[in-house]
Amino acid sequence: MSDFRPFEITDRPLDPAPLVAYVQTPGDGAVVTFAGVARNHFGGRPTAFLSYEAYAEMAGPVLAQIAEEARARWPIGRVAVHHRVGRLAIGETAVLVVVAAPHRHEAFAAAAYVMDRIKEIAPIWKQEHWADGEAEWRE
Amino acid sequence: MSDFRPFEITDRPLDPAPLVAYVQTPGDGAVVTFAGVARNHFGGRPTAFLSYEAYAEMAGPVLAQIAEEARARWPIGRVAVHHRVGRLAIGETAVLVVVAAPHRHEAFAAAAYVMDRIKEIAPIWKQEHWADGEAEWRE
Amino acid sequence: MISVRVRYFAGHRDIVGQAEQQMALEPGATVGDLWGLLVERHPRLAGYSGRLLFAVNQEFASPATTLHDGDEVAFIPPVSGGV
Amino acid sequence: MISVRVRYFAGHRDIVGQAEQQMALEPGATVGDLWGLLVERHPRLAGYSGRLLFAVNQEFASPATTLHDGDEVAFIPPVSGGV
Repeated sequence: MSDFRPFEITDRPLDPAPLVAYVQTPGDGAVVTFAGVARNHFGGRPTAFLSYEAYAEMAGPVLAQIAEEARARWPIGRVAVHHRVGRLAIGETAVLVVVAAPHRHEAFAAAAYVMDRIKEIAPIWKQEHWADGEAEWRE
Repeated sequence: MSDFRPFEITDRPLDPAPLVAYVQTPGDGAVVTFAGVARNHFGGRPTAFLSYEAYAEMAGPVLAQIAEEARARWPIGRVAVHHRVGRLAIGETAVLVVVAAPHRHEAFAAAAYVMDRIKEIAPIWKQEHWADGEAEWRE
Repeated sequence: MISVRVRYFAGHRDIVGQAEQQMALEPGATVGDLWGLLVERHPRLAGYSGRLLFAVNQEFASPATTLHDGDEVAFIPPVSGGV
Repeated sequence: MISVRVRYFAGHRDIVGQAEQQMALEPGATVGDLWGLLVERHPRLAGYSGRLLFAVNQEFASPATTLHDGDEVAFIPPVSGGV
Protein backbone atom coordinates (compact mmCIF):
# COMPACT_ATOMS: atom_id res chain seq x y z
CA MET A 1 0.00 0.00 0.00
CA SER A 2 3.04 2.29 0.05
CA ASP A 3 2.08 3.81 -3.30
CA PHE A 4 -1.65 3.91 -2.57
CA ARG A 5 -3.37 7.13 -3.52
CA PRO A 6 -7.02 7.69 -2.61
CA PHE A 7 -7.76 9.56 -5.85
CA GLU A 8 -6.22 8.07 -8.90
CA ILE A 9 -6.51 7.75 -12.67
CA THR A 10 -4.92 4.50 -13.78
CA ASP A 11 -4.70 2.22 -16.78
CA ARG A 12 -4.48 -0.86 -14.55
CA PRO A 13 -7.45 -3.06 -13.49
CA LEU A 14 -9.23 -1.72 -10.42
CA ASP A 15 -9.42 -3.61 -7.13
CA PRO A 16 -11.75 -2.37 -4.36
CA ALA A 17 -9.84 -4.02 -1.49
CA PRO A 18 -7.16 -1.36 -0.96
CA LEU A 19 -9.73 1.45 -1.21
CA VAL A 20 -11.92 -0.20 1.42
CA ALA A 21 -8.89 -0.78 3.67
CA TYR A 22 -7.91 2.88 3.29
CA VAL A 23 -11.30 4.45 4.02
CA GLN A 24 -12.31 2.34 7.01
CA THR A 25 -11.47 3.71 10.46
CA PRO A 26 -12.60 2.39 13.88
CA GLY A 27 -15.43 4.93 14.18
CA ASP A 28 -17.08 3.81 10.93
CA GLY A 29 -20.09 1.51 10.88
CA ALA A 30 -20.70 1.64 7.13
CA VAL A 31 -18.60 1.33 4.00
CA VAL A 32 -20.32 1.75 0.64
CA THR A 33 -18.52 0.71 -2.52
CA PHE A 34 -19.81 1.67 -5.94
CA ALA A 35 -18.35 -0.08 -8.97
CA GLY A 36 -19.22 1.21 -12.41
CA VAL A 37 -18.67 -1.62 -14.87
CA ALA A 38 -18.63 -1.83 -18.65
CA ARG A 39 -21.90 -3.33 -19.77
CA ASN A 40 -22.71 -5.09 -23.00
CA HIS A 41 -25.22 -2.64 -24.42
CA PHE A 42 -26.36 0.95 -24.38
CA GLY A 43 -29.93 1.84 -25.27
CA GLY A 44 -30.39 -1.63 -26.68
CA ARG A 45 -27.39 -1.41 -29.05
CA PRO A 46 -24.71 -4.06 -28.40
CA THR A 47 -21.35 -2.80 -27.17
CA ALA A 48 -18.09 -4.60 -27.94
CA PHE A 49 -15.86 -2.71 -25.51
CA LEU A 50 -15.30 0.75 -24.01
CA SER A 51 -12.32 3.05 -23.91
CA TYR A 52 -11.75 5.88 -21.49
CA GLU A 53 -9.53 8.90 -21.69
CA ALA A 54 -8.83 11.45 -18.96
CA TYR A 55 -7.15 14.79 -18.50
CA ALA A 56 -5.22 12.94 -15.86
CA GLU A 57 -3.31 15.82 -14.26
CA MET A 58 -6.61 17.56 -13.58
CA ALA A 59 -8.94 14.60 -13.05
CA GLY A 60 -7.20 13.29 -9.92
CA PRO A 61 -7.51 16.65 -8.12
CA VAL A 62 -11.12 17.02 -9.32
CA LEU A 63 -11.98 13.65 -7.77
CA ALA A 64 -10.44 14.86 -4.49
CA GLN A 65 -12.43 18.10 -4.75
CA ILE A 66 -15.68 16.17 -5.26
CA ALA A 67 -14.89 14.10 -2.16
CA GLU A 68 -14.44 17.34 -0.19
CA GLU A 69 -17.83 18.54 -1.42
CA ALA A 70 -19.38 15.32 -0.10
CA ARG A 71 -17.59 15.66 3.24
CA ALA A 72 -18.95 19.19 3.58
CA ARG A 73 -22.51 17.92 3.04
CA TRP A 74 -22.63 14.76 5.15
CA PRO A 75 -20.94 13.53 8.33
CA ILE A 76 -18.80 10.97 6.58
CA GLY A 77 -15.26 9.72 6.99
CA ARG A 78 -12.78 8.96 4.27
CA VAL A 79 -13.48 8.74 0.56
CA ALA A 80 -11.46 7.07 -2.19
CA VAL A 81 -12.06 7.12 -5.95
CA HIS A 82 -10.14 5.30 -8.64
CA HIS A 83 -10.99 5.70 -12.32
CA ARG A 84 -9.57 3.57 -15.04
CA VAL A 85 -8.53 4.71 -18.52
CA GLY A 86 -7.71 2.82 -21.69
CA ARG A 87 -9.58 -0.10 -23.19
CA LEU A 88 -12.07 -2.00 -21.01
CA ALA A 89 -13.70 -5.30 -21.83
CA ILE A 90 -17.35 -5.90 -20.91
CA GLY A 91 -17.53 -6.61 -17.19
CA GLU A 92 -14.38 -4.68 -16.28
CA THR A 93 -14.64 -1.93 -13.69
CA ALA A 94 -14.30 1.65 -14.94
CA VAL A 95 -14.68 3.46 -11.63
CA LEU A 96 -14.68 2.67 -7.92
CA VAL A 97 -16.15 5.08 -5.36
CA VAL A 98 -15.73 4.02 -1.73
CA VAL A 99 -17.12 6.00 1.21
CA ALA A 100 -16.88 5.22 4.93
CA ALA A 101 -19.13 6.82 7.52
CA PRO A 102 -20.36 6.25 11.06
CA HIS A 103 -23.87 5.55 9.70
CA ARG A 104 -25.13 3.96 6.52
CA HIS A 105 -27.55 6.56 5.18
CA GLU A 106 -24.83 9.16 4.91
CA ALA A 107 -22.46 6.66 3.30
CA PHE A 108 -25.06 5.77 0.64
CA ALA A 109 -25.98 9.40 -0.01
CA ALA A 110 -22.37 10.54 -0.29
CA ALA A 111 -21.35 7.69 -2.60
CA ALA A 112 -24.28 8.43 -4.93
CA TYR A 113 -23.43 12.13 -4.84
CA VAL A 114 -19.76 11.55 -5.66
CA MET A 115 -20.76 9.42 -8.63
CA ASP A 116 -23.25 12.05 -9.86
CA ARG A 117 -20.59 14.76 -9.65
CA ILE A 118 -18.01 12.64 -11.45
CA LYS A 119 -20.42 12.42 -14.35
CA GLU A 120 -20.92 16.19 -14.25
CA ILE A 121 -17.43 17.62 -13.94
CA ALA A 122 -14.59 15.08 -13.86
CA PRO A 123 -12.56 15.50 -17.07
CA ILE A 124 -12.93 11.89 -18.18
CA TRP A 125 -14.45 10.69 -21.43
CA LYS A 126 -15.91 7.42 -22.53
CA GLN A 127 -15.86 6.09 -26.07
CA GLU A 128 -18.41 3.44 -26.86
CA HIS A 129 -17.17 0.86 -29.35
CA TRP A 130 -20.28 -0.76 -30.79
CA ALA A 131 -20.42 -4.39 -31.75
CA ASP A 132 -20.96 -3.32 -35.40
CA GLY A 133 -17.51 -1.66 -35.45
CA GLU A 134 -18.54 1.99 -35.06
CA ALA A 135 -17.22 4.09 -32.20
CA GLU A 136 -18.44 7.31 -30.65
CA TRP A 137 -17.68 9.54 -27.70
CA ARG A 138 -20.47 9.76 -25.15
CA GLU A 139 -21.30 13.43 -24.80
CA MET B 1 -17.09 -21.02 -5.48
CA SER B 2 -18.77 -24.43 -5.61
CA ASP B 3 -20.28 -23.94 -2.17
CA PHE B 4 -21.18 -20.28 -2.71
CA ARG B 5 -24.65 -19.30 -1.55
CA PRO B 6 -26.01 -15.82 -2.26
CA PHE B 7 -27.83 -15.62 1.09
CA GLU B 8 -25.92 -16.94 4.01
CA ILE B 9 -25.48 -16.72 7.76
CA THR B 10 -21.92 -17.63 8.68
CA ASP B 11 -19.49 -17.49 11.56
CA ARG B 12 -16.55 -16.97 9.21
CA PRO B 13 -15.06 -13.58 8.22
CA LEU B 14 -16.89 -11.99 5.29
CA ASP B 15 -15.25 -11.28 1.95
CA PRO B 16 -17.09 -9.17 -0.66
CA ALA B 17 -15.21 -10.56 -3.68
CA PRO B 18 -17.28 -13.73 -4.24
CA LEU B 19 -20.55 -11.80 -3.74
CA VAL B 20 -19.52 -9.22 -6.34
CA ALA B 21 -18.42 -11.97 -8.73
CA TYR B 22 -21.78 -13.70 -8.27
CA VAL B 23 -24.06 -10.69 -8.78
CA GLN B 24 -22.36 -9.15 -11.79
CA THR B 25 -23.68 -10.13 -15.22
CA PRO B 26 -22.81 -8.62 -18.63
CA GLY B 27 -25.88 -6.36 -18.69
CA ASP B 28 -24.98 -4.64 -15.42
CA GLY B 29 -23.35 -1.22 -15.31
CA ALA B 30 -23.42 -0.81 -11.54
CA VAL B 31 -22.52 -2.91 -8.53
CA VAL B 32 -23.13 -1.44 -5.07
CA THR B 33 -21.59 -3.12 -2.04
CA PHE B 34 -22.63 -2.19 1.47
CA ALA B 35 -20.47 -3.37 4.35
CA GLY B 36 -21.75 -2.92 7.88
CA VAL B 37 -18.74 -2.97 10.19
CA ALA B 38 -18.36 -3.10 13.95
CA ARG B 39 -17.51 0.36 15.17
CA ASN B 40 -15.80 1.39 18.37
CA HIS B 41 -18.65 3.28 20.00
CA PHE B 42 -22.40 3.65 20.14
CA GLY B 43 -23.98 6.90 21.21
CA GLY B 44 -20.63 8.04 22.54
CA ARG B 45 -20.10 4.96 24.76
CA PRO B 46 -16.99 2.92 23.88
CA THR B 47 -17.57 -0.58 22.54
CA ALA B 48 -15.10 -3.43 23.09
CA PHE B 49 -16.61 -5.90 20.64
CA LEU B 50 -19.93 -7.11 19.23
CA SER B 51 -21.56 -10.49 19.07
CA TYR B 52 -24.34 -11.55 16.73
CA GLU B 53 -26.81 -14.36 16.94
CA ALA B 54 -29.28 -15.47 14.27
CA TYR B 55 -32.22 -17.79 13.85
CA ALA B 56 -30.13 -19.21 11.07
CA GLU B 57 -32.63 -21.61 9.49
CA MET B 58 -35.05 -18.71 9.05
CA ALA B 59 -32.65 -15.79 8.52
CA GLY B 60 -31.17 -17.09 5.27
CA PRO B 61 -34.61 -17.43 3.61
CA VAL B 62 -35.65 -14.02 5.00
CA LEU B 63 -32.60 -12.43 3.36
CA ALA B 64 -33.63 -14.06 0.06
CA GLN B 65 -37.20 -12.80 0.54
CA ILE B 66 -35.96 -9.24 1.14
CA ALA B 67 -33.93 -9.45 -2.07
CA GLU B 68 -37.08 -10.49 -3.94
CA GLU B 69 -38.91 -7.48 -2.49
CA ALA B 70 -36.15 -5.24 -3.87
CA ARG B 71 -36.27 -6.93 -7.26
CA ALA B 72 -40.02 -6.34 -7.41
CA ARG B 73 -39.49 -2.61 -6.75
CA TRP B 74 -36.54 -1.73 -8.97
CA PRO B 75 -35.14 -3.01 -12.28
CA ILE B 76 -32.11 -4.64 -10.74
CA GLY B 77 -30.17 -7.81 -11.35
CA ARG B 78 -28.79 -10.19 -8.79
CA VAL B 79 -28.52 -9.59 -5.05
CA ALA B 80 -26.35 -11.35 -2.47
CA VAL B 81 -26.34 -10.91 1.31
CA HIS B 82 -24.03 -12.52 3.84
CA HIS B 83 -24.42 -11.91 7.55
CA ARG B 84 -21.91 -12.96 10.12
CA VAL B 85 -22.66 -14.34 13.58
CA GLY B 86 -20.49 -14.87 16.65
CA ARG B 87 -17.96 -12.48 18.12
CA LEU B 88 -16.73 -9.57 15.99
CA ALA B 89 -13.79 -7.32 16.77
CA ILE B 90 -14.01 -3.60 15.99
CA GLY B 91 -13.52 -3.11 12.26
CA GLU B 92 -14.80 -6.55 11.29
CA THR B 93 -17.66 -6.79 8.81
CA ALA B 94 -21.03 -7.93 10.19
CA VAL B 95 -23.03 -7.80 6.97
CA LEU B 96 -22.45 -7.50 3.23
CA VAL B 97 -25.22 -6.46 0.85
CA VAL B 98 -24.27 -6.51 -2.83
CA VAL B 99 -26.64 -5.44 -5.64
CA ALA B 100 -26.01 -5.36 -9.38
CA ALA B 101 -28.15 -3.39 -11.81
CA PRO B 102 -28.02 -1.95 -15.30
CA HIS B 103 -28.01 1.59 -13.79
CA ARG B 104 -26.56 3.01 -10.63
CA HIS B 105 -29.54 4.80 -9.07
CA GLU B 106 -31.50 1.57 -8.83
CA ALA B 107 -28.48 -0.28 -7.44
CA PHE B 108 -28.04 2.34 -4.69
CA ALA B 109 -31.75 2.45 -3.85
CA ALA B 110 -32.09 -1.32 -3.71
CA ALA B 111 -28.98 -1.81 -1.56
CA ALA B 112 -30.21 0.81 0.94
CA TYR B 113 -33.65 -0.81 0.95
CA VAL B 114 -32.28 -4.29 1.56
CA MET B 115 -30.27 -3.00 4.49
CA ASP B 116 -33.29 -1.16 5.94
CA ARG B 117 -35.39 -4.31 5.70
CA ILE B 118 -32.69 -6.47 7.29
CA LYS B 119 -32.84 -4.17 10.29
CA GLU B 120 -36.63 -4.47 10.35
CA ILE B 121 -37.32 -8.16 9.92
CA ALA B 122 -34.25 -10.40 9.61
CA PRO B 123 -34.10 -12.61 12.73
CA ILE B 124 -30.60 -11.53 13.72
CA TRP B 125 -29.60 -9.92 17.01
CA LYS B 126 -26.64 -7.85 18.03
CA GLN B 127 -25.17 -7.77 21.50
CA GLU B 128 -23.08 -4.76 22.33
CA HIS B 129 -20.19 -5.52 24.67
CA TRP B 130 -19.19 -2.20 26.17
CA ALA B 131 -15.62 -1.33 27.02
CA ASP B 132 -16.62 -1.17 30.71
CA GLY B 133 -17.52 -4.87 30.66
CA GLU B 134 -21.31 -4.64 30.46
CA ALA B 135 -23.23 -6.27 27.63
CA GLU B 136 -26.70 -5.67 26.24
CA TRP B 137 -28.84 -6.77 23.35
CA ARG B 138 -29.74 -4.00 20.93
CA GLU B 139 -33.51 -3.96 20.74
CA MET C 1 -52.91 -32.22 23.20
CA ILE C 2 -50.41 -31.10 20.58
CA SER C 3 -46.70 -30.68 21.05
CA VAL C 4 -44.73 -27.74 19.64
CA ARG C 5 -41.06 -26.79 19.75
CA VAL C 6 -40.47 -23.24 21.01
CA ARG C 7 -37.28 -21.32 20.11
CA TYR C 8 -35.93 -18.42 22.16
CA PHE C 9 -33.34 -15.88 21.05
CA ALA C 10 -31.30 -13.01 22.44
CA GLY C 11 -33.12 -11.24 25.29
CA HIS C 12 -35.87 -13.87 25.37
CA ARG C 13 -33.37 -16.65 25.87
CA ASP C 14 -31.71 -14.70 28.69
CA ILE C 15 -35.10 -14.41 30.44
CA VAL C 16 -36.34 -17.94 29.81
CA GLY C 17 -32.97 -19.49 30.53
CA GLN C 18 -33.00 -21.89 27.62
CA ALA C 19 -32.70 -21.76 23.83
CA GLU C 20 -35.65 -24.01 23.11
CA GLN C 21 -38.23 -26.25 24.73
CA GLN C 22 -40.97 -28.68 23.83
CA MET C 23 -44.43 -27.57 25.02
CA ALA C 24 -47.82 -29.30 25.15
CA LEU C 25 -50.85 -27.21 24.15
CA GLU C 26 -54.60 -27.65 23.72
CA PRO C 27 -55.59 -28.37 20.12
CA GLY C 28 -56.58 -25.11 18.42
CA ALA C 29 -54.16 -23.03 20.47
CA THR C 30 -52.81 -20.00 18.64
CA VAL C 31 -49.41 -18.33 18.60
CA GLY C 32 -50.93 -15.57 20.74
CA ASP C 33 -52.24 -18.12 23.29
CA LEU C 34 -48.74 -19.58 23.60
CA TRP C 35 -47.19 -16.15 24.06
CA GLY C 36 -49.70 -15.41 26.81
CA LEU C 37 -48.75 -18.65 28.55
CA LEU C 38 -45.07 -17.78 28.36
CA VAL C 39 -45.62 -14.28 29.74
CA GLU C 40 -47.44 -15.84 32.72
CA ARG C 41 -44.51 -18.12 33.40
CA HIS C 42 -41.84 -15.46 32.71
CA PRO C 43 -43.31 -12.07 33.62
CA ARG C 44 -40.24 -10.22 32.30
CA LEU C 45 -41.29 -11.27 28.79
CA ALA C 46 -44.26 -8.89 29.12
CA GLY C 47 -42.01 -5.99 28.14
CA TYR C 48 -41.78 -7.52 24.67
CA SER C 49 -45.53 -7.76 24.08
CA GLY C 50 -46.49 -5.61 21.09
CA ARG C 51 -42.94 -5.33 19.82
CA LEU C 52 -42.01 -8.82 18.76
CA LEU C 53 -42.41 -10.84 15.58
CA PHE C 54 -43.73 -14.38 15.37
CA ALA C 55 -42.68 -17.29 13.18
CA VAL C 56 -44.13 -20.75 12.69
CA ASN C 57 -42.01 -23.31 10.88
CA GLN C 58 -39.53 -20.55 10.00
CA GLU C 59 -42.06 -18.33 8.28
CA PHE C 60 -43.54 -15.13 9.65
CA ALA C 61 -46.87 -15.69 11.38
CA SER C 62 -49.34 -13.67 13.43
CA PRO C 63 -50.73 -14.10 16.95
CA ALA C 64 -53.89 -15.49 15.32
CA THR C 65 -52.04 -18.36 13.60
CA THR C 66 -53.29 -21.73 14.83
CA LEU C 67 -50.62 -24.18 15.93
CA HIS C 68 -50.39 -27.81 14.92
CA ASP C 69 -48.65 -30.79 16.36
CA GLY C 70 -44.95 -30.73 15.52
CA ASP C 71 -44.80 -27.02 14.68
CA GLU C 72 -41.69 -25.00 15.44
CA VAL C 73 -42.65 -21.65 16.95
CA ALA C 74 -40.23 -18.75 17.33
CA PHE C 75 -40.77 -15.54 19.26
CA ILE C 76 -38.57 -12.94 17.68
CA PRO C 77 -37.52 -10.04 19.91
CA PRO C 78 -36.72 -6.74 18.16
CA VAL C 79 -34.07 -7.57 15.58
CA SER C 80 -30.79 -5.69 15.26
CA GLY C 81 -28.86 -7.18 12.38
CA GLY C 82 -26.47 -5.06 10.41
CA VAL C 83 -24.67 -2.45 12.47
CA MET D 1 2.27 38.33 -27.51
CA ILE D 2 1.78 35.55 -24.96
CA SER D 3 2.09 31.85 -25.56
CA VAL D 4 -0.29 29.26 -24.12
CA ARG D 5 -0.48 25.51 -24.35
CA VAL D 6 -3.88 24.24 -25.49
CA ARG D 7 -5.06 20.70 -24.67
CA TYR D 8 -7.72 18.82 -26.64
CA PHE D 9 -9.60 15.73 -25.53
CA ALA D 10 -12.06 13.20 -26.91
CA GLY D 11 -14.32 14.71 -29.59
CA HIS D 12 -12.31 17.95 -29.66
CA ARG D 13 -9.10 16.11 -30.38
CA ASP D 14 -10.79 14.19 -33.19
CA ILE D 15 -11.88 17.49 -34.79
CA VAL D 16 -8.64 19.41 -34.24
CA GLY D 17 -6.47 16.46 -35.19
CA GLN D 18 -3.98 16.91 -32.36
CA ALA D 19 -3.89 16.45 -28.58
CA GLU D 20 -2.23 19.79 -27.85
CA GLN D 21 -0.65 22.80 -29.44
CA GLN D 22 1.19 25.94 -28.50
CA MET D 23 -0.67 29.16 -29.50
CA ALA D 24 0.35 32.83 -29.55
CA LEU D 25 -2.29 35.32 -28.33
CA GLU D 26 -2.59 39.05 -27.78
CA PRO D 27 -1.92 40.05 -24.16
CA GLY D 28 -5.23 40.27 -22.29
CA ALA D 29 -6.88 37.55 -24.34
CA THR D 30 -9.47 35.54 -22.44
CA VAL D 31 -10.41 31.86 -22.49
CA GLY D 32 -13.52 32.85 -24.45
CA ASP D 33 -11.42 34.74 -27.03
CA LEU D 34 -9.28 31.66 -27.56
CA TRP D 35 -12.34 29.44 -27.95
CA GLY D 36 -13.71 31.84 -30.55
CA LEU D 37 -10.45 31.64 -32.46
CA LEU D 38 -10.53 27.85 -32.41
CA VAL D 39 -14.13 27.72 -33.62
CA GLU D 40 -13.13 29.91 -36.58
CA ARG D 41 -10.33 27.55 -37.48
CA HIS D 42 -12.34 24.37 -36.80
CA PRO D 43 -16.01 25.14 -37.51
CA ARG D 44 -17.10 21.70 -36.25
CA LEU D 45 -16.12 22.83 -32.75
CA ALA D 46 -19.07 25.25 -32.84
CA GLY D 47 -21.40 22.42 -31.84
CA TYR D 48 -19.68 22.38 -28.45
CA SER D 49 -20.20 26.08 -27.70
CA GLY D 50 -22.34 26.47 -24.59
CA ARG D 51 -21.85 22.90 -23.47
CA LEU D 52 -18.19 22.66 -22.59
CA LEU D 53 -16.15 23.38 -19.48
CA PHE D 54 -12.94 25.38 -19.35
CA ALA D 55 -9.78 24.89 -17.33
CA VAL D 56 -6.67 27.00 -16.91
CA ASN D 57 -3.66 25.39 -15.30
CA GLN D 58 -5.79 22.37 -14.42
CA GLU D 59 -8.40 24.32 -12.50
CA PHE D 60 -11.89 25.15 -13.68
CA ALA D 61 -12.10 28.60 -15.28
CA SER D 62 -14.69 30.66 -17.13
CA PRO D 63 -14.74 32.21 -20.60
CA ALA D 64 -13.93 35.54 -18.90
CA THR D 65 -10.69 34.27 -17.38
CA THR D 66 -7.71 36.23 -18.70
CA LEU D 67 -4.81 34.16 -19.99
CA HIS D 68 -1.17 34.67 -19.14
CA ASP D 69 2.04 33.62 -20.79
CA GLY D 70 2.78 29.97 -20.10
CA ASP D 71 -0.78 29.01 -19.11
CA GLU D 72 -2.15 25.58 -19.94
CA VAL D 73 -5.69 25.89 -21.29
CA ALA D 74 -8.04 22.93 -21.65
CA PHE D 75 -11.39 22.86 -23.43
CA ILE D 76 -13.41 20.11 -21.84
CA PRO D 77 -16.14 18.55 -23.98
CA PRO D 78 -19.11 17.03 -22.14
CA VAL D 79 -17.62 14.53 -19.72
CA SER D 80 -18.74 10.92 -19.47
CA GLY D 81 -16.76 9.24 -16.74
CA GLY D 82 -18.27 6.38 -14.79
CA VAL D 83 -20.50 4.15 -16.86
